[in-house]
Amino acid sequence: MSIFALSRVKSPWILHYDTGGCNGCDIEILAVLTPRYDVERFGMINRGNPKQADVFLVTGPVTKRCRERLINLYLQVPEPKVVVAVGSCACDGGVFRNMYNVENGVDKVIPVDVYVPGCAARPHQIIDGVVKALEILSKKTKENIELPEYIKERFPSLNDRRKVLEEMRKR
Amino acid sequence: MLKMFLTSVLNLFRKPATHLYPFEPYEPFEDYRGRIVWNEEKCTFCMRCEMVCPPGAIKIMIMEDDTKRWLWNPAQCIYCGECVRNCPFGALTQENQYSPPLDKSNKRDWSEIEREAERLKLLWRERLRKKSQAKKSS
Amino acid sequence: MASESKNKTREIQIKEKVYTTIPFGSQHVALPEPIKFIFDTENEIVKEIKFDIAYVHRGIEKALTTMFDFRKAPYVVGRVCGICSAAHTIPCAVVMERAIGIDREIPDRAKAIRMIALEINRLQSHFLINGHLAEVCGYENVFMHIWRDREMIMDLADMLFGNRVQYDVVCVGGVNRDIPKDKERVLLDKLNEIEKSVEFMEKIFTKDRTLVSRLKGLGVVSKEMALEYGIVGPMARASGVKTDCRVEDDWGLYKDLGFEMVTMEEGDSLARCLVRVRECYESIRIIREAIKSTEEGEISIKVTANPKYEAVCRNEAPRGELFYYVKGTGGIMPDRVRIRTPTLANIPILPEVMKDVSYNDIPPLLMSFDPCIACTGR
Amino acid sequence: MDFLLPASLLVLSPLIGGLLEGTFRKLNARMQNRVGPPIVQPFYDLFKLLQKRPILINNYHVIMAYAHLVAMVIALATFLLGGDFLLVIFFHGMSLALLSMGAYGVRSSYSQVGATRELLHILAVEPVLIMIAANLYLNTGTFLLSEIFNSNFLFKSMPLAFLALVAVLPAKLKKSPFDVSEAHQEIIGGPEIEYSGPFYAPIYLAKWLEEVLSAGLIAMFFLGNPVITLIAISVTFTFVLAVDNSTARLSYWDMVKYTWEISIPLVLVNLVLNYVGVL
Repeated sequence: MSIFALSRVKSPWILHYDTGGCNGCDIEILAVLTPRYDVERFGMINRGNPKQADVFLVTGPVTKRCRERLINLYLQVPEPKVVVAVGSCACDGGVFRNMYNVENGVDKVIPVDVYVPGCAARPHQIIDGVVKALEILSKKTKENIELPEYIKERFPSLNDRRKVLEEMRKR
Repeated sequence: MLKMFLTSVLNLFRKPATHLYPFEPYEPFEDYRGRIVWNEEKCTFCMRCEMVCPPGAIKIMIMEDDTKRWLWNPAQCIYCGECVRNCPFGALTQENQYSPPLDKSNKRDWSEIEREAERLKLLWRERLRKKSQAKKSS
Repeated sequence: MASESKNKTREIQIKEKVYTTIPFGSQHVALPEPIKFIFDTENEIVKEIKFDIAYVHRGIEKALTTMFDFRKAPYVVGRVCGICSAAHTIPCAVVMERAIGIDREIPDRAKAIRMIALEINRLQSHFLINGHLAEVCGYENVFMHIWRDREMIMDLADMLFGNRVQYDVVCVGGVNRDIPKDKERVLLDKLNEIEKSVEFMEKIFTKDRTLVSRLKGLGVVSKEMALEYGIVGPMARASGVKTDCRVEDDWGLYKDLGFEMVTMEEGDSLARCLVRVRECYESIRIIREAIKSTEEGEISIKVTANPKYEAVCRNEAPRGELFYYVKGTGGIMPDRVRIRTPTLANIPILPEVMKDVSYNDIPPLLMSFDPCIACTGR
Repeated sequence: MDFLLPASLLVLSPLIGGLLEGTFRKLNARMQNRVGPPIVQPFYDLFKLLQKRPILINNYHVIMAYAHLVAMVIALATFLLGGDFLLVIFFHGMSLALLSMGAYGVRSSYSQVGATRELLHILAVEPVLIMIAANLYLNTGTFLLSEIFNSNFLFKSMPLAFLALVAVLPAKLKKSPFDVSEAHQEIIGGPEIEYSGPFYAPIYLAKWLEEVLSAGLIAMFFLGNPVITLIAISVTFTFVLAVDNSTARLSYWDMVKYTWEISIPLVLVNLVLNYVGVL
């Protein structure tokens, strides 16, 4: 493996967004950074800045108000990127499934690569999930841009989509 | 300030508290609430687990030829163990192993399964009604 | 004409003050939860605050009356908030029992296990927030050390209840999992170690000069203010208001075990922190007493009826008073469920104390309030 | 020969800086009782940043990032090749100023606040460096580093100036208690928040070079025996890291106050003592 391909896997900087879950998984994500689990072994740091992130950890069942913010954050993360849905409610809605203000999971809004089940997801499960996400990340390059369904709906023709991409680049 | 200074300098010579997880195996506690395991032989498809499950992560499909399937969604389960406690025949048990992460290839589309199970259940009820009507008329 | 317009523009210039607007959220490192603040600052001094707490509304109260029967309710409300999950499940179970009319028959052992769950929950929550407070002060090492010790409490919860975050041990009619003798012994052993790390935490928060200089005198809430705004929990106790629902509502055995309230007079961020640290000692003592006072035995009773009365329950969550209201009419689902969370009571005072505070003191001030937005939005 | 060592150090400075940064992170993690990343981690980060899709905000913003790097390289080159010490200070200050100019060029308020704080960093660090330069002139009679490097063990005659340098090192390396311009929990990186991917790489690289420059400044006081020089550098950096791990972040006002109240008087006392002839 060349140094470039290796470095893509070895330095995942994470961005974390809670889309209205119960906080349990968020705290476990924080716990993953602390001495017992210490994911900085893999080069992971919590940058908290979408523009410098590679791995996007999303928790929560996506409430209607968080939806726009989630899409906005997703578009701001530069490729190559992976999205990890952490926790049952981020995967399929969990116990909040079919409540009136939720979207039943992250993959209804943005493309998701890895699902970490568990309520709340254990730190071990999160580490497993991130390791799996890194395998997927090693195959991605900056050319393959995935757009959320929402953007595809709003800009159905290819030309419009190109406009969105240009907008994204300008941003 | 001084205490933390000393602690941090001394920590250089102490063993780190880190558990090197993916390289060192981890064994969860004995009664950790992990995956749900279904024993087909003991199950009578009484649908009690489907009824008590808070998120609706268990679905029982009654196919058109009256064979039954028990489906469980690890990505929606909240691992509360309510189905295990309520199973009258002991067909469900809870392992102490947690679920592995899923990706696009092995994650079920649960909303489709829900819809399908609902449709099959309606058909099943229709069949039951017809059967009982046939019994009555005979 | 010209002079008139000139005057007008001058007037406008005087009226409009130019502030630097700093957004805080809904995604920010200092706070993992989605809450949005907009600070209008001048020279990094906050002048105006707008905030928005409703990013996490999921509609749990509505769902409890339309989607889940009352037996599932404790499992659902545990997911209102992951940090104080046990604090939510207990009053929910109690309020359902009261609505059915069986709350007098709950066995003592079940009450004791509920108390242990709540106190372990409180311990981990207090460790969490104090560690996080150090982190947002830029003191990463203390954060790492406190969270390293917090893992012991998480392990205890993992061992006793089978999960680190969602205990799911409380059900309507009692609890669904007993604590056997050998686990009790491990629990008592671990409590000694936890007590040591609480001592470490107390030493840091009282002795460390940089941390104390950051927190002392920051966001002072006087006793009058606390009473006027009706704030609850450790925040109120840090201002000298004697309020604690553990002794005001009798779902547990707190009165029998001799409960002591921790209060301080200063009312600043440091006092709020220290109240939490000192409550940890009290929690450890209560767990020990609870184990000692009860023997193994009946842990739950059979529930046959549906909720048919109107009932309330108050519980002391790690963040303050948690209030549950249920109105049942004999159906399998209650007619009305209302949850009032502690953070909702504590938020109105935020703009008051945040005014004229430097922006670099905002994250510690906010975290010392211990906001739980998942509770507030539901 | 005189030219070969500084030139090779200059060429190797990204490598040395990366390893230094990696060691910092490892030591930091060990002080926090955890394992931490491998020592080559900064190189992984840099190469990853180069492969990300560029998100351009405006040209000015990006040009300033590269200008920041170039100014830092010039400062380091002047230092290593034995130029004028005042020129080193000038280019070092200029590179920080360029970074904050770039940060002012975007609309993000975190970036703007960070840029203002970055300027305060210059205000805190540069006066002390200039005072040290004056002190050096008093001792060696020149501002030219090539001649200063010939002097043996400067620490003997200016220990207080060295203490002043150690006192401003946290502000220079953006470590706690004076990491106000980065302030990860308040303004999420400050001036560098809007840089992403390949545009963030020059800033990331400049950070390493700044560490090399700081190491050089420390080494300046302990020249003569290479072993003593290395020990001095490592002890000083470990001390700075331990201080980083045992203090909370103070406000930007405190930063300027402490550096001015402690460091500048220290150098002044040293100056006076040198002038009188005690040291």
